[in-house]
Amino acid sequence: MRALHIRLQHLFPLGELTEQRPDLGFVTVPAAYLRPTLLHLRDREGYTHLVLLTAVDWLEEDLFQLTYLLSNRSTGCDIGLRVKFPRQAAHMESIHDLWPTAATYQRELREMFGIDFPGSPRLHEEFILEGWNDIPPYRRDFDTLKYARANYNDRPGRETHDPEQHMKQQLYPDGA
Amino acid sequence: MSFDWMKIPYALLTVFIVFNYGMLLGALIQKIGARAGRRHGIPIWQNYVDLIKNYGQRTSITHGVMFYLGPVFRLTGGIGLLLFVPTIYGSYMFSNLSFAGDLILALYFVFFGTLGMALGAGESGHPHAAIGITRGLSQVSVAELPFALAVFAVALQYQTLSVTDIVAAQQGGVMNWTLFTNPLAVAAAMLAFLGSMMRPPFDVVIAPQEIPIGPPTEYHSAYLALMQTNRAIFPIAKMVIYMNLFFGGATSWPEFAVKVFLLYLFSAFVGVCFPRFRVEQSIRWFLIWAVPLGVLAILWV
Amino acid sequence: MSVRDVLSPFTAWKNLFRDPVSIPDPLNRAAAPRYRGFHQNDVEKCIGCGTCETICQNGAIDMVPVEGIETKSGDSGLRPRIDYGRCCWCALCVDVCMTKSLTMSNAYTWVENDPDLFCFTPGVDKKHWDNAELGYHCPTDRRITGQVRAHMRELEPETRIDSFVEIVQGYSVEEAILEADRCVACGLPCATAITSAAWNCSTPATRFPASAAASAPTSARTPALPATKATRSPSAG
Amino acid sequence: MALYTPDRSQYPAKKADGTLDIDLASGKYLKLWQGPNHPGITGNMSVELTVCGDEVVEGKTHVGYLHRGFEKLMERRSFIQCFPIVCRICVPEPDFNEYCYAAAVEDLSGIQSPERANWMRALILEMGRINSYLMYLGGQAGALGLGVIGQWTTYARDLMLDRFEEMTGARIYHMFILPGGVRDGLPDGFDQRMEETLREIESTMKDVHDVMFHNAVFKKRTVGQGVIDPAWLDQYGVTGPNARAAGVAKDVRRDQPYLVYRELEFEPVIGHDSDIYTRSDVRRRDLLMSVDLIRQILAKMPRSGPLIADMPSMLHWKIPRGETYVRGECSRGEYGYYLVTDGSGFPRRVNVRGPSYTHAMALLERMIVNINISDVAALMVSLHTYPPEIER
Repeated sequence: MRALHIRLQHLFPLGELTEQRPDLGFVTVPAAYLRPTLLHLRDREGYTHLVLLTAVDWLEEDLFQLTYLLSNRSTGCDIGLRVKFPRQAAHMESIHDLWPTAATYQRELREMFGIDFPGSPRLHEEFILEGWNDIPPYRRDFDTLKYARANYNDRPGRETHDPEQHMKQQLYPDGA
Repeated sequence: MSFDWMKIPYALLTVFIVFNYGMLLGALIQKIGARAGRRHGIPIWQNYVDLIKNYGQRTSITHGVMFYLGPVFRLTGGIGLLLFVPTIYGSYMFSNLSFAGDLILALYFVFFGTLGMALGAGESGHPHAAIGITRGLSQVSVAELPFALAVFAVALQYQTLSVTDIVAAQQGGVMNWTLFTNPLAVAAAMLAFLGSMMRPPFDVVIAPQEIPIGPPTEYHSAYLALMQTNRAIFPIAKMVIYMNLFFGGATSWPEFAVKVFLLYLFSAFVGVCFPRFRVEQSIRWFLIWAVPLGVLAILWV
Repeated sequence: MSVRDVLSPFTAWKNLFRDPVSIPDPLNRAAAPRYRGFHQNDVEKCIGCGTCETICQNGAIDMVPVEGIETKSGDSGLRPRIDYGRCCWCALCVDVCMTKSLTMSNAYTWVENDPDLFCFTPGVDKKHWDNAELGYHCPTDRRITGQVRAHMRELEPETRIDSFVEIVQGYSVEEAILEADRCVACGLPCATAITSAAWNCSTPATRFPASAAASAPTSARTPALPATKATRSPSAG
Repeated sequence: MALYTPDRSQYPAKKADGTLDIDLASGKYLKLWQGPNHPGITGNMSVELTVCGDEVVEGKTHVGYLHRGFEKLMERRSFIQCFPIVCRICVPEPDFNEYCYAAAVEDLSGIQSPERANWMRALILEMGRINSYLMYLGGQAGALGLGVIGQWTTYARDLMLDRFEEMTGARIYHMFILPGGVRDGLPDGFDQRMEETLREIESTMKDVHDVMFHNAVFKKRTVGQGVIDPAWLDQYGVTGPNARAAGVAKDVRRDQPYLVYRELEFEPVIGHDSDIYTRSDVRRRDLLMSVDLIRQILAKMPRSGPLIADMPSMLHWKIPRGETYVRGECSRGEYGYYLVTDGSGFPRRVNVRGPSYTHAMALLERMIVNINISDVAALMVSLHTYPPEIER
C-alpha cells in the first residue's frame, strides 16, 4: 500500500495516505486529478473493480467528500480515493465511461446529495424518491425528525416522563 | 324423431353431479400434488369455501359488456360440452342431449371457452390481456391440432361422428378400447390433453411469473367464481370426451369416477415435475412430437 | 436432451407416500428457549430508571406512572410501557436493564381486536406469558454497559492493624473512568439528592475530565444535532 | 434449427446520446410494467419494459418501494442503536449486515472480537448463506413454473430457521452479532440437531438435483439464456456466484479471508457457461460447500472462552474520526460497509455496498435487452437480487 502510494505520488499531487488496515488505504486526490488517477489505477495497477462510489457530507467544513473505492483482486488490496469540494453548486466529473455501473451511483448521489455529474446518463431520472420536494435528503442539514413531524402523524396516546423530573415533582412538589 | 323433454332435467342433474365431483376432484388432485411437495395440502372442502366467498362479492368497476360476458362464455363452453356428450353410456338418464353429430359440436365447444375469454379479456384494454390472449389462443390452437387429428382418426376408424356410437363400438372388453385398437391416436390426444389442461409444461398462459397475469387477476369477485365453477366442470367434461373416445366410456358412475380421476391425475403427474415452456417452444414441441403422431394415427386407420 | 432429463423429474413423486413435513397446527408451536418473545417485567425489581427508553432505537418505550407504585428514594415510580406497533424485539432494553427486571418470554402469539391494547406495561397489565420460564434474559456479562460495581482496593489486614492509613484505597484513574462510564444518566440519585448541586451522580466524571463519560449524561439523553430519539414521537420526546 | 428468426427490422434506432428512439405512439412498441407487486419479480422492485412483439427492447429498473433511508437513520443513532436496524437491509440473509457493521465499528474503535465469537460469526454467516441459496433455488424453479422445488427448499430452509431460532432467539432478524462479539454461545445439543438438519438439506438437494437440474424443460429454458460476458465483470462490478459462473473465481472468503476462513478448507465453486443454468448450478454447489464448511466450523470451533470483547459503555460510546470499508462474501456477492466516523457518538456516514446494487440496476438493464418477455422473471431471479440493498 505504501509502495503504491509512493508510486502514485510521483505522478499525481496526492495527499497523505491513511492506512486503515494493511490492505486498505485512503488518500485524498484533487478533483482535477481524479480521472487520471482512476485510469492509472485501473489500467496500470490492476485496481479494476469499482467497489463503491459514495459521498460524505462534512457540513461543518462546508465540504462534500466523494469516496471512490477501488479493489485489486490479485493483491487483495483496496484503495479509497477521497475528493473534496465545496458544498455550494456541487458537481463532479462523471466516470460512467470508465465503469458503466458508476452511472447508477451517480444517479443516486445526485438525488440523495444533490451532487451534479454532467454527462452521466439518465442522471435526472428519479432513482428512489418520487415526487421529492425538499432538499436532497442525505445532506446533513436535512432533518429527518423535523420532516417526519411535519408530514406524518403520531400514534395518539403516547406520552413519557423523564424519571428525574418526575421524581423531583413527586418527592418535592414545591420545587425544594 | 321427437325430443324427449325429460332429458333436460336429467342433463342438468348430470351437470350438478359433475360439478360436485369436479370440485372435490380438483381439491384431491391438489392434495396429491401437495404430497409431492411434502405438504399436507388444502382441506378437501376449501374450493367450496372459496367459491361461496367469491360468489358473495361484487365488483365496483366497469369495463364493458363483453368483458363481463367472458366468464359467461367460458362457463357456457364447459356446460355445453358436458350437455352434448353422453356421460354414462347406456344410461337413459345420463346420456344427456347427445345426437348423431355431437363429436363436431364437442370439438367446437372445447374451443369456445377460450375464444370467449379472448373477447372478454380483450375488452379490458389491459396490455397484459393482449399478450395473454395471443399466448392462450396460439397455444390452445396448436394443442388442439393433434387432438383434432386423433378425433378424425377415431371417427374414421369407427365410421361415425356420434360419440354414443363410438363408445358402443368399444364395449365388450378392455382390448376393444381405442387405447389398444389405435394407440397412436390416443398418444397424440393425450399429448394434446396435457396442452389443454393448463398445467406445466404448458401453462405459460396463466403463469403469473411470466407477465400476462391474465384472467385470474383481471376477473375477480363473482366473475372469478364463474370461472372457478367452469374450472370444476370443464376439465371433467373434456375428460368425459376422452374417456368416451379412447378409454371405452363409462357404464356407471363409479367407473366414470375412476377413469376421470386417472385422467386428471395424468396431467398432474406430468405437471408437478416440469417447469413450463415458452409459447413458441410449446408450439414447436407440439408440432414435432404430437402432430406427427396424429398424422400417423390417421394413416394407421 | 437425454432420456434421463425426461425421466429423472418424475422422481419427485417418491414423496407421495412419505409423511408430509408441513406443520398441521402452526399456531401452537412452542418457540425455542432463547426466543425473543413478549416482554415481562418484574415490577418489584424495576426502579424505573428509564435506561430501556433511552436505548430503544425505535422509540417504542414510554415511562409512565403506575398506580400502586410509589415514588421513593431509588425508585422513580415509573414503569416502561411498550408500544408493540414499534417494537422490533431486538432485546437491547433487556440487555441494558440495570436491575435485570426486564426480560422476554418465549411467547409469540397474541391476538386482539383493539390495536390500542398493544401498547402495554409489562408486569402491570397481566398477560398470559407473565409466568413463562423460558425466553431471553438479561445476560450476566458486561454487554452494553457495566452493571457490577468495581471493587475498591483495600489494605491488607496485616498492614491495617498497625497504621492509620486509609483502609479503602479508592479508584485509580482508569478504574474511576470505567466506573463513571457505568453511569447511565438515569437521574434517579440526582433527583433525590437534597441539593442536587452538591451531590451529583456525574461528579466522578467532572473530577476526571479525561473520562469519556465527562459529557456523557447530557449527550446520551439530549444530544446536540443527531437526536438519539430520531424517530420517536414528539409527545414522547 | 432456424425455424424462426425474429424480425428485428421494427426495432428502434439509437439516438445520438445512446438512448433508444422509442415512439410509443407508433404502435410498434408496448410498455409493460413487471412489478412492483408481481410474482415474477424479486422483491419489491419493478422493471419498466418496452417490448416489440414478444421481445424486450428496453428495460429500466425502478426501485424505491421500500426505501426507508437506513443510511440516514443510522446517522442519528448511537453505534449500538444502529445494530437492530442494519439487519433489515437484506431480509433473506440479514447476518451479513450485522457482521459487516460490527466489523466496521470494531475496525475503527480498535476493538478485537474474541476468537470464539469469530467462529460463531462464521457459523451464522454460513447458515444464512444456505438459507439464502435455498430461497433462491425455489425462486429460480418457481419463476419457470416448477413449484415443487420451492416447496422442498422452503422445508429445508425452515429446518435451518429452527436452528437459527434456538441459537439466536429469532428466525428471520437474528440480531445476534453485536459490535464486539456475539450475544450467546451454542445451546446444548446443537451440534447433533445441526447435523440432522444438514443431512436433511443434503437429501433435499439430491432431490432438487434430480428434478431441477436433470430436467429437459428446465434445461430448455435456461441453457444459453441470460449470458454474462466475462468482460462485463469489472465494468459492472459483478461479484459472487454471478462472477463465478462466468469462470472468474471471485470469492472474498478466498481473496481476502475474514473471520476464520483461513483455517477452513474450501475451494471457490466456479462454472464456465455463465448462463442461467450455470448460475443455478454454481449456487447449488456453493450451498453444498457451505454445508461442508458448517461441519468444519463445528468441528474446529472452541467451546469456551469469552463471546464478547470488553466494551466501553455503549450508551455513551464515541469512536475517533476515521473511515473504513469492511467486506464479506454473501450469497450474492461482495457485501460491504463503508463507515465514516467523526469522533462523536454517532456514525458520520454509513454506506452499504450490496451486491444487488450493480446487479439489479446496470447489469440487469444491459442483459434484459432482446430477450423474450417470458424470460424476464427467470433472468432477474438468476441474478439473485434483493431490492432493499439497492435503496437502503
